[in-house]
Amino acid sequence: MIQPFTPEPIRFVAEDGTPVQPLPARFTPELLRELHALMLRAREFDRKLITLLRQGRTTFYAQSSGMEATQVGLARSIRVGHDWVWPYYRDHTLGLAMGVPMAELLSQCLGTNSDSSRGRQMPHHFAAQAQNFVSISSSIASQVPPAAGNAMAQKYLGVDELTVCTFGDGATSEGDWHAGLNMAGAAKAPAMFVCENNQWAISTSIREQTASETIHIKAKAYGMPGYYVDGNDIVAVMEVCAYVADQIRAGHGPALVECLTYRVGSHSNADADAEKHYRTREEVEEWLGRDPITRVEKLLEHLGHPVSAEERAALIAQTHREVDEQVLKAEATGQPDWRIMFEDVYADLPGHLRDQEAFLRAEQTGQNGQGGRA
Amino acid sequence: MIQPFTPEPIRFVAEDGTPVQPLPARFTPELLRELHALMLRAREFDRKLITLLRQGRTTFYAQSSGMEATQVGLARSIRVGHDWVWPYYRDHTLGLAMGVPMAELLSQCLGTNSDSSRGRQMPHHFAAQAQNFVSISSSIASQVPPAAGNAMAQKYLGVDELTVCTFGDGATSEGDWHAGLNMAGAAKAPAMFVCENNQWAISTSIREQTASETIHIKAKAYGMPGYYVDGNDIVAVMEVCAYVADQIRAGHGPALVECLTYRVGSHSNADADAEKHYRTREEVEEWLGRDPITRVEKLLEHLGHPVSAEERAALIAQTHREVDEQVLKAEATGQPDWRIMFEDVYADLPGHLRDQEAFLRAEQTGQNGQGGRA
Amino acid sequence: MTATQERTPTQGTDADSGARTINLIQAVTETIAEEMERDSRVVLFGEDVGARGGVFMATAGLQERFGPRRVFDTPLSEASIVGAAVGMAVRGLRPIAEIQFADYMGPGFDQIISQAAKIRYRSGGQFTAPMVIRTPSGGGVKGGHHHSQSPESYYTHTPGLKVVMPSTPYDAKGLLRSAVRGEDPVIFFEPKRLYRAAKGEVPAHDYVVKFGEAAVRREGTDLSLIGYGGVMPDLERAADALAAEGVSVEVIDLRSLVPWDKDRVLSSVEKTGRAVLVSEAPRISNFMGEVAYVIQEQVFDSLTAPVGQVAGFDTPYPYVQDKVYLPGPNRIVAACVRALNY
Amino acid sequence: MTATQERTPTQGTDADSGARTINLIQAVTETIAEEMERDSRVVLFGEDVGARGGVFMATAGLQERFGPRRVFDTPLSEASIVGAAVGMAVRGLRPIAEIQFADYMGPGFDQIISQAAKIRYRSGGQFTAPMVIRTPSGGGVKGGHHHSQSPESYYTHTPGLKVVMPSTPYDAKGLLRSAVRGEDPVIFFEPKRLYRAAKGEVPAHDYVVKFGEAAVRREGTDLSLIGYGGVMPDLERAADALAAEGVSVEVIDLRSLVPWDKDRVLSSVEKTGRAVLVSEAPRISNFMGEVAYVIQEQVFDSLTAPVGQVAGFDTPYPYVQDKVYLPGPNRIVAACVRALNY
Ligand SMILES: Cc1ncc(C[n+]2csc(CCOP(=O)(O)OP(=O)(O)O)c2C)c(N)n1
Ligand SMILES: Cc1ncc(C[n+]2csc(CCOP(=O)(O)OP(=O)(O)O)c2C)c(N)n1
Ligand SMILES: [Mg+2]
Ligand SMILES: [Mg+2]
Repeated sequence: MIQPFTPEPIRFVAEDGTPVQPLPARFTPELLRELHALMLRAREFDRKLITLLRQGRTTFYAQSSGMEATQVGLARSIRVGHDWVWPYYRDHTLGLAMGVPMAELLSQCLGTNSDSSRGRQMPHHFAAQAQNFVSISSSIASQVPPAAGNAMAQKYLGVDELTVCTFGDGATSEGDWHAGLNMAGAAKAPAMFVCENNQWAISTSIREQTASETIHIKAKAYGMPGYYVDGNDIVAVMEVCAYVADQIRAGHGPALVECLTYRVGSHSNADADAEKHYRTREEVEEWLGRDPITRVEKLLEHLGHPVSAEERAALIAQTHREVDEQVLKAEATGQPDWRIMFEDVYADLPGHLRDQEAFLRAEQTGQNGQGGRA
Repeated sequence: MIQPFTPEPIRFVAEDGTPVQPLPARFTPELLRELHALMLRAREFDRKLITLLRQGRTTFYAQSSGMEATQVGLARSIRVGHDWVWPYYRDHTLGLAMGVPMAELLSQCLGTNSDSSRGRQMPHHFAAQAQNFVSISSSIASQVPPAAGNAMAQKYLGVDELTVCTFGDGATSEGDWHAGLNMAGAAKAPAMFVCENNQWAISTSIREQTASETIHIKAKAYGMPGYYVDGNDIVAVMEVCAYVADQIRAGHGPALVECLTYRVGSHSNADADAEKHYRTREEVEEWLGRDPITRVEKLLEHLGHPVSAEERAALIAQTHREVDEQVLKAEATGQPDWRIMFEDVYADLPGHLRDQEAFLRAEQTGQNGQGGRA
Repeated sequence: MTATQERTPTQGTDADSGARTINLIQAVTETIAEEMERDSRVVLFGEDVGARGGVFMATAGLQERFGPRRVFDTPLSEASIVGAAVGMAVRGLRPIAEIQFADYMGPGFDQIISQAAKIRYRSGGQFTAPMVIRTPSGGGVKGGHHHSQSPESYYTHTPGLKVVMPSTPYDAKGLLRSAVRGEDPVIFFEPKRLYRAAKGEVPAHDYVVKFGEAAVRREGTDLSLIGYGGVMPDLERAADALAAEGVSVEVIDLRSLVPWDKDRVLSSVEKTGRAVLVSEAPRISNFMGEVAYVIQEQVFDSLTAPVGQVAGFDTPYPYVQDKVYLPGPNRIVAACVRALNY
Repeated sequence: MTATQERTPTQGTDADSGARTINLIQAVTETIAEEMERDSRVVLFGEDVGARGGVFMATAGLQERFGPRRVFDTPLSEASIVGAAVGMAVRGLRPIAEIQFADYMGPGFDQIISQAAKIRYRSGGQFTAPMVIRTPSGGGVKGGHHHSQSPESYYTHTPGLKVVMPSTPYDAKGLLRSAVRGEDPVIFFEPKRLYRAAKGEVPAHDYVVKFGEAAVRREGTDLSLIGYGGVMPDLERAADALAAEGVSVEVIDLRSLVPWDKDRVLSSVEKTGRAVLVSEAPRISNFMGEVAYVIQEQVFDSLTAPVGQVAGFDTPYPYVQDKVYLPGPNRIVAACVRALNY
């Protein structure tokens, strides 16, 4: 039985890959291999993006390496395209595992014409209508009150959906985070709030972030259950999230799930050199030793269905190929031009924007005597 | 021993005036009579202000009738003029009990020249430098982060002070409330957060406000102790607040105290007729039956030191006289004129305000050919 | 309904069988009710809008009529209110959210500027937030700074938001209908001192006032007097006073700030050669700065005097001097006289 | 130090023995250090300003130097940061609070406008909030809308706040000193794209740049080109281009927005007869609207052309079109040419 407010994170598989409680039947070797492939694909996507950054083909990236069990586990616990997701900027693994096409993610990162967000957001802030994966805002925790509203709408409409809202540990300090959880609680809305507690907010440790012992305990403030999960154990993440999703669908109101994990990479490319100032290499190494992908591999080994070195290499190669192909395809669509600045500000184009568009058209096409880019 | 997170509010004196646990020695009949007088004085102040409202001599008032034990108890648990207070708009009883001169409060309510806030704030938003009673802002919960900062400064300065911050139950839903408590918790700042839970925020009941079982439980989210007190029992309020203040001074960090009480009057004069729409007369009657002043009177009776009808009448008459006198005195100072608009915007008077002041001077003194008030 | 009728309802002489005279707050209440009747996606919420009917009674009776599922009180958090509206709108509802006073939009500010205003743009139109934030604003009620401010300029400076402010019951109905039926987030400011003071006829039939169309309240040839919201009755009073002196003032009510009716304003100023802009928000970086800028930029040669402004002072809104802070007819007349004598 | 030296440091020829050439971010870092050295009431905090030294390294080394009591990381909450600064200031400290990007002031907005801006006024001066909020702002770094916006107009529209934005190391030092030593809440915007790009001499001695004094970057007779912050190098480039065509442009850097140097601006425009105002914030209700308004109101008869503006477009700040959104030298030249040919 899954219980809220446990003193220790709920865990099914130990770091050495052995189950610490009976493995639920659905975790067949086939499923575990599928999950493993999703995690590995996301990990390699991370790596490839770093390369694209180095090549100057994109300008920003926030790795989720080390957090794959949390994001893939969550993705596989909801009904994609039916449930709604208000994610945050470190969720590309969640997006990929939910089936957002890699082309979509890459197009957004590259800001090409194939980007459904039209090159308007900084890289890694994608959206995917087909998956009900709502456009990411940089403003930390600003997705939380809207997620509460989304869930309230679902309840109002009487539909059998739920709303997932993800965020980091740092996000829990924002007023909007509180506002959103309290609103969802009071409205008994079908929302699942998932904290991807990677223990750092850029250089601020969870200890400096809050005096609260844990994140999940904060659920008490909103009259909702708080679950504490080993976020590097994909079995635990899926068991808890699936259970919580069921509870929410059964009308028991919102819940908070804390997935304890770790960001093994840098906060973002902008942070790469700064890390040494705020955390020790030992700490990173310790968590590298708790790698969620390795854990599934060990579990599969333990179950007698190891992933062979060749299989692994093939998966990696496939992802690399996929990224390379999609990057070329995306880049071939070119970059959106100045016109995209005026579209989608409103549903219509009010007079002042018509004027400004005309001004810019003249400038960009050299009709105002100046021409060229400013 | 005072404990945090009790399932029931901490209580020393039952509604019928009999102690439910041994009365601490300091609660001599003398002290209890003094407290009784402070409570009664505040209650009558409330009554008189309603009269002033009816007479059109002031425009806004928020009664604290029914909440006197909480506010007087708190006032008597801190070191006035040494500790700092960031209050909210329903705290005139707190102010009075802290020794803010009634003249000050009345001047502010009337917006006269004797108002140290210079007639700039709506009535009942006073400030008192001598008591470190910081100017009240209408914006709900906006005092909470500054209170955290005030306490952080005290810690930084190494002074033996603490910061008290008060607010209603409704205020706990605001993002700023969360921001302030979390900051204070993380900084281990000497702050005492006191919720005057009167169970309504205008017409919104505590049940609609939050799904949290209680307010004090929210302290868990900030790693601080949360105390649950019968806010209509002045002995309990003083015992808990004094204990908590000691703990904070001893360096144990901030705490949250929830005083469970009730607003027996209307939210404000603007709300007087609307009450019937949102709460039942029975509920109000029930709480009128739990009156905190009556409870002290019954306790004094129980202790063999009853307050006689004459004494009571004399106290009331004295307050009425005091209010009447101070109102006349305040009104005699006149109303601040247009000049106060430009002072205290900044420490200096920048050019644009010098221009605007000159413009208004000309207008108000008829020098621009138009004259008179617009 | 012709454009003229739409723009000058108070002058209309055509008989509308069902026309009634109501005040501005009634216009708000009944329009919400009509829109809720028309469209089950419309929901209404905010602090104390339910049983209490709002602190100004703008939503009185609506919870009784539509039930607590569609009309409900929220926790005391403007970020929750605005944010919930965004999420509901994204999921297909048409939320009308009340912020109890415009002065209390502050805690919801980031939700307004980061979520409501940008979600359509940042997602390439994949997700949108058609929603209305209604809120009483402006001074004159002796409420001190937190019940008197006019923060509309903040929101007009935020691309992605539409911002309107009626000064008549007719416009309140017409603009609110446009707001609820539109596809964009709208900040709908209600000038609180006109809630009961502004009375006027409203037709029985369904009509809208389109955003971006100003109303010419009276035609004139000597000066264009332009305002919006709570100051409008003072513009009329000033125009009356000047008419008594033989000055013909054209009075324009912008009604809609983003977008605003540049064409009508410019053609008026081209005709009169003089413009005085009136608002009660602090002067620096206020919305009228933009109107003044565009006027002098576009019809510079028609101007016979600099564009004038009467605005709030650059001080917090005071309590005792409530009335002095506000532009009143005298101050407006003085500004007009300065322009006329230039 | 004479007023001229203070105003035109880059042109100064007087030998300051200890003068050094540094960039804008160095100016910020060392001034904070100097002020902390000078006054133990000065504390520095914000997100990641401690061990990390800030995401732009503006506070690098300061925690090491002054210890975690005086330089510390806060929880991720701008309301906490601003609010804590208010409370500290009230209790006697001189807080310098960093908001990581100006785009993230939103969650702290109510603390800024309701507490910092009003506490002196509402308390009759009994309680005051002398504090500095430092924050990087402006575009040009391909950061999309949440790392590129220029929200200064919101704060200039908020009485009670002082608002400044340097564009040179000299001004960064001088203005930051004034800010820390002043008695009012100051929003100190740092144009992030100039952090390393803007290099210049700073004297070794202690000096301040007073608020409300603009700097004439170059004198000219044909047109007054007025800006502040990140656009200043583009103004200089535009002036160079025009100089090559024989046009004499006077370039003014406002430096301080509230208060702003009306006298210097007006006397310049009286001389040149033409003004072009440049900023990168969206146009509607931006701060330059006030400057334009005052110019045309006060020196109308000196104007030989309408006041011109180059500003940001009224759209959210885009990512791919980052550079096109911003006013650049070409767009500025075009606006000047329009004014010159009027
Ligand atoms: C409102 C706001 N303030 C500050 C930032 C700058 N910022 C970007 S990421 C980040 C840390 C977030 O930490 P956390 O929530 O734990 O997520 P993680 O990056 O660790 O996944 C900060 C402070 C922001 N994006 N939004
Ligand atoms: C930010 C903000 N939002 C809304 C209001 C309007 N308002 C004034 S009092 C009040 C209810 C406050 O309830 P509570 O905090 O429980 O205090 P009480 O009045 O019950 O003592 C509201 C919503 C406000 N003053 N500030
Ligand atoms: Mg984190
Ligand atoms: Mg209450």
